[in-house]
Amino acid sequence: MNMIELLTELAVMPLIAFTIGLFMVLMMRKIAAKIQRRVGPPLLQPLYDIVKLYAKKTQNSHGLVHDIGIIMAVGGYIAAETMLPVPGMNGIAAKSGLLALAYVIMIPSLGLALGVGQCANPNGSIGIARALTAMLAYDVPFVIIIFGASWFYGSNNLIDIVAHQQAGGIATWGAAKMPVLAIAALFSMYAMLGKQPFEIYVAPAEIATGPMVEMGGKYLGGLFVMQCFQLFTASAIYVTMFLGGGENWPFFLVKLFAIIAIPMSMAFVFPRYRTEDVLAVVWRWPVLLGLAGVWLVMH
Amino acid sequence: MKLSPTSNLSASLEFLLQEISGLRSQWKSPRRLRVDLQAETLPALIELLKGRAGFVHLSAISCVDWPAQNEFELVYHLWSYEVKVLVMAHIRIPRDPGIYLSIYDLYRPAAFFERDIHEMFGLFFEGSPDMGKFILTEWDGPPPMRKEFDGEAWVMNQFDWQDYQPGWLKDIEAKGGGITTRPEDVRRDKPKPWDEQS
Amino acid sequence: MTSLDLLLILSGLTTLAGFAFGNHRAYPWLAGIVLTAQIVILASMPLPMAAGFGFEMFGHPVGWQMDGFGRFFALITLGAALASVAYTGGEWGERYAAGGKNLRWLHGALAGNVLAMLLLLASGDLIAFFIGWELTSWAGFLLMAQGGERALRAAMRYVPYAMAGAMAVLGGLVLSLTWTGTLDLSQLVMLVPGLANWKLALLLALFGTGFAIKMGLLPVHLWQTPAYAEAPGAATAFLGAISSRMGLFGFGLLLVKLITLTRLADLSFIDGLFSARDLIEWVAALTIVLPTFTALKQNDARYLLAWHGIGQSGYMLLGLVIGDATGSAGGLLHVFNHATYQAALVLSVFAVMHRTGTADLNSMGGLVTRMPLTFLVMLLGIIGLAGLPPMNGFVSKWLIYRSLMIEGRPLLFLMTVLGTLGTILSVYKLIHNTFLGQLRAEHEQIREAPWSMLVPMLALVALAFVTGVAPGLALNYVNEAQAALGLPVMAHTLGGVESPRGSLDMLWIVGVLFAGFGIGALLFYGAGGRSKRIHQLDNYAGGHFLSADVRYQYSDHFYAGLMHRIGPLYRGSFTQMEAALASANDLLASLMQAWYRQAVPALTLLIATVLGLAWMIWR
Amino acid sequence: MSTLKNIPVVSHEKPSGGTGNLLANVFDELMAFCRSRSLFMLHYCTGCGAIELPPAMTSRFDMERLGIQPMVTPRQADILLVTGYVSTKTLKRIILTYEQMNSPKYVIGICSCTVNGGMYWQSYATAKKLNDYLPVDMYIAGCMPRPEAVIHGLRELMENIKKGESDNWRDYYRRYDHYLGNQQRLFGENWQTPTDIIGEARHYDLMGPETLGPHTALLEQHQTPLKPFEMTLGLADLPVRKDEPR
Repeated sequence: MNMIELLTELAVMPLIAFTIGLFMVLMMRKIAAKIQRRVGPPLLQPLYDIVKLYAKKTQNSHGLVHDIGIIMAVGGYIAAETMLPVPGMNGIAAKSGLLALAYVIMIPSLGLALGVGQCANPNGSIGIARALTAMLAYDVPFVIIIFGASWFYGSNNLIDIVAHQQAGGIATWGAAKMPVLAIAALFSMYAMLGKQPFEIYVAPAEIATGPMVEMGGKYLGGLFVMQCFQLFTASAIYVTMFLGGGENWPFFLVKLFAIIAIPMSMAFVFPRYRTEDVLAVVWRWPVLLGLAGVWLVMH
Repeated sequence: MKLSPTSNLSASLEFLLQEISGLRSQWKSPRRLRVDLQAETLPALIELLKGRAGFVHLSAISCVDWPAQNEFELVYHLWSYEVKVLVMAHIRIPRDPGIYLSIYDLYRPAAFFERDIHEMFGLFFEGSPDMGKFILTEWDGPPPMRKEFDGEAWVMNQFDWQDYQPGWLKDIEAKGGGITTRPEDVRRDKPKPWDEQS
Repeated sequence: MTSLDLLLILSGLTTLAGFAFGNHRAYPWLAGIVLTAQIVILASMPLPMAAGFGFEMFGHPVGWQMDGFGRFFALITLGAALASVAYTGGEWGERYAAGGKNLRWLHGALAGNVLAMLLLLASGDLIAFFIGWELTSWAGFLLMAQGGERALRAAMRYVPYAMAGAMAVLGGLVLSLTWTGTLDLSQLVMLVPGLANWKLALLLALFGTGFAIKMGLLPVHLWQTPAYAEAPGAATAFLGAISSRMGLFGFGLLLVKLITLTRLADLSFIDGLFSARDLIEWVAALTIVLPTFTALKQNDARYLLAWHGIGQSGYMLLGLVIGDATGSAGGLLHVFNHATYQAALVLSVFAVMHRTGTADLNSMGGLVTRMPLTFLVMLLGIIGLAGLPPMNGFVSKWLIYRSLMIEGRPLLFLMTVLGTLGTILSVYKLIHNTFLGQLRAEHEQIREAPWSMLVPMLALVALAFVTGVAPGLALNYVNEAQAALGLPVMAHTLGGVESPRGSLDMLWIVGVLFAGFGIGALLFYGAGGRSKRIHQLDNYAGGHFLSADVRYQYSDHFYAGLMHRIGPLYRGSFTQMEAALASANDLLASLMQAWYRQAVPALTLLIATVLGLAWMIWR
Repeated sequence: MSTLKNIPVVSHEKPSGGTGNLLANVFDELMAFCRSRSLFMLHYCTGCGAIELPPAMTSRFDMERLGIQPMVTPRQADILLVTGYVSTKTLKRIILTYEQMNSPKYVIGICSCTVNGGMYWQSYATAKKLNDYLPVDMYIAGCMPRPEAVIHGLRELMENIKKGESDNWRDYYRRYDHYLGNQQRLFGENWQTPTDIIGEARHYDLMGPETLGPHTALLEQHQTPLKPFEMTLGLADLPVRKDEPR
């Protein structure tokens, strides 16, 4: 793994993540349309949206921290992508384990929180307060699952985890070995995506899309790019931990899209939980399942 | 033809109304009674109806502008859940001082009705909690619902109009579409309907 | 005259100089130079270094000796003192003196604290340790009491705690003397583990209470928040950074060196199910979570940070007590990391107070355009406090998480992560209501904090960032401390930990992070068009025309949703417990007083005769 | 009274031929294509015509297949649909919302009331010609046009955008004085929105000959200035002079 090869990987992995993320956003909007008996957007619609937003001629900024917030939102995920092993490319997964990845994923949302803070818009501040409460909610089960997984695989290194799972085909998959943890992980990943039932911080009718209230043009474009990365990262982590990671690209892609399709197909039929109910639901079922899974794994 | 009241409750209402002097009542339908009285005796009537006949619901106060007789006509719509009769009390106020007393102490909602009438007709109600601007916050012209205010003339000098390009109209008409009366004929210098009457 | 003597003499001289001419303009430069000299001496001192002087007490030699563990703490103390002196010496000190307060006492107390702590950290035997312990308590009291009327009340509340702690330590000292016959630490290390279980439990209870009070562990933590928050400016930074870590130094000595973790695990209450070690671990874990979520509700920036100081000490004790290489390294490294960003955060809050005159989060907002450097300091400080890359707080917390994972302690792991998430929520509220959001009309003209305050803050935060990117620098000293304590030493590289089961290389992580930010900036400034700065009133408010007199930035009930769920849990049970304790003392005292004052002489005579008769019959 | 067609629209985007510009040309074509294919419609019901928009968005007519999504705040939106009668109170909010939108932005006047007053032409409380106060790109007449008409209008607008003809938003900057004059005529002299249009015109060099005029001068007098807070390092310079105000 000489330096040039590593540098190319660091450049290519975010690009791949972005394109997969684009098609995931497309799939999400198509599923939503099909559920509502609509035709749904054309194939390249997410790309058109992002290009149009970046092609805006006038944009409003509330200050330097507002700009840095968007830069951190996009840059944080670009860094997180390089830590996620994909078939053929491991990036710097060896140097940072599952736990560090969980923390690097928090940086984009905190960068965004700072950026929205400076917009001096009450909708934004309320949205951020709710988003951080939701993060507090879904990170507790997520961390329990990380504990269970790294205890079961005996290592925090994602490459080892993938190798461990691919040793014996589907039988040694994380989901096969730790079914309870896999379900809890699915639940907490669902909450992490911030889609319908857990969408209190982007409540369009209530607080005018919360944090995104003052984001226009390239600011909103940056958040659309971040959404693509977020979808890819959430499903890639789940696949790496429980579905045996990526042996080869087609198989990996099928798993990625299958996992992300589950929450999406359930999302658009739900109304929206209040903030304290998000805490109640996510701290009850996924945490109990997670602790039960961890107990099973450890004994 | 005097429509006779059906239930004995309405009969007792009839007896009750005799206490107010100079009051003419007329049944418009079994449950709708029109009452015409002097402006000074209106509070007494309301107290009477509210106290003795359960008229607890003031549904609206409406105002009619009679420029010819130089008077405002105020109509108080009162409703009783026991007697199940709607009383419409009509009084006449002279236009020029345009002042009458408020019945806010009897019915809380009257504040809004009076404020609305003040804004639209310029009729001032003494004792009403707030006679400020109500709906027309952007309007500082004369009270717009008075008959002598010519809305159309004001519109004519305040706004200007989109001129229709005959070009695109021609090809629509060529395809058989288009409008029957031309917009110019509808608008300018046409006699107002209410002028002929008085 | 060994270098340890030189160290102690120098700090003694600075204390005298502080009391003598602390308000002179040259004093801060002098004190700064001396402190830097002390740091250099200490860093270059070959260990273990015995002090030249010593004396005899009741036939036991009392001497001072600096080892790796003491040096680690001493370096942090000197560093925190240097930052505090530099901060107090500048424009802040001038306004403090102009406000009628005594600057000489402040500088003297600060230097006195350093002297007391050095004596404590270099103690060779239990008597020296007790002398150092008492001096530190009293110097701490002196520093806390100078902040004005509320500070004095908080300091007076600290006195009974401190005295109770001192008596407990003295009791422990006497017991260990009677049981082992010696007070010298090197011999105690051999003899104490051999004692019986109940003796060890009693020693643990006595010493443990004293150290817990100083460190602010859960049941006895109530005194620390008002005392540390109300202290004047840089004194709070010094206290918050290092003063309560002396309790951890004591715990390190007691738990790891004297009683040793294995014997600690044998002291079990419920026959092997719940040992003393589990108890300490759970007290530490609760100390992480409960103060952090109390900090979440605070509306004064100083109190919020003081509560976080208590919360973070839970991490250190938990790391220490887990005892494996990564855990103890994480705990000890967290002492250093916390000192750097806590001091920086407190100094930035006082810089904001210097300009706006208030620390109340409800009456501030939008100061980022007026005090950008102070914002940068607070931003990096809260990233460190929350334990996120690229700051050093992340490395030490990662080590603690990693050790909890290896040791297989899911519930403790859950508590630590809950603490981190709570910290993220409360620090965002801090920076949002101070620097972001709506700028008030009266704050539109204020200026950035003066350089004399900015330089120490930026230096602290730069240190935190550098040790975050290259934790190896700080881990060398941590390894020294581990070796001195007899704990397994953790192998580390410059970037972090290298191990097959999960390694951390901060150089790469931070490098990739900043590369990502670079690409994000490129995408943002390159691909996007030009953007224009707009006024804060040019904002979307549902078609409403905003005006400057409308205030919509408040810190009360900032996390309304969260508080709906966990609000009822805030019952103030510890305050009630403290009040109950206090009233029990009052009752006892009044009874004693009545008996002593012979309020009812006949009654005492009667009781005496009855007892005498009973004794006669019984015998 | 200017007709729609003869408003002098000076557009920069049509440079003459040549290889260097070929690439620029292709780039602009791509931008125009993406702009036409992805329109964010502002979820702001100004009048009665807005009831026709939900059916146009939901399963029967589904605007999303044209790439049109409803967005909640003006910052995120491209099209402002002014539906139904425009009362003077609502017109203030419409102008505020229009100025808060990021350009290139488009205004579609749905219902006849925005064209020439519609059935409220006599009313003292409604603005008659939306075009006086905002540059309007497309009118969809009808006293509430059916969803098919709305979608037809939107398709028409998408075609114009693709061809690059829909640049009326520049007109608001170029002839701001004309629009401000009409607004002041209706709302009085001290009418002011928090958005600094003249500052924006200078910043994005969209100034035209008629941007400044008598009305903008009137605005300068009555305006309470809203200068954005620049991040200042107002540091006390070293060493601190005694006479400096603390």
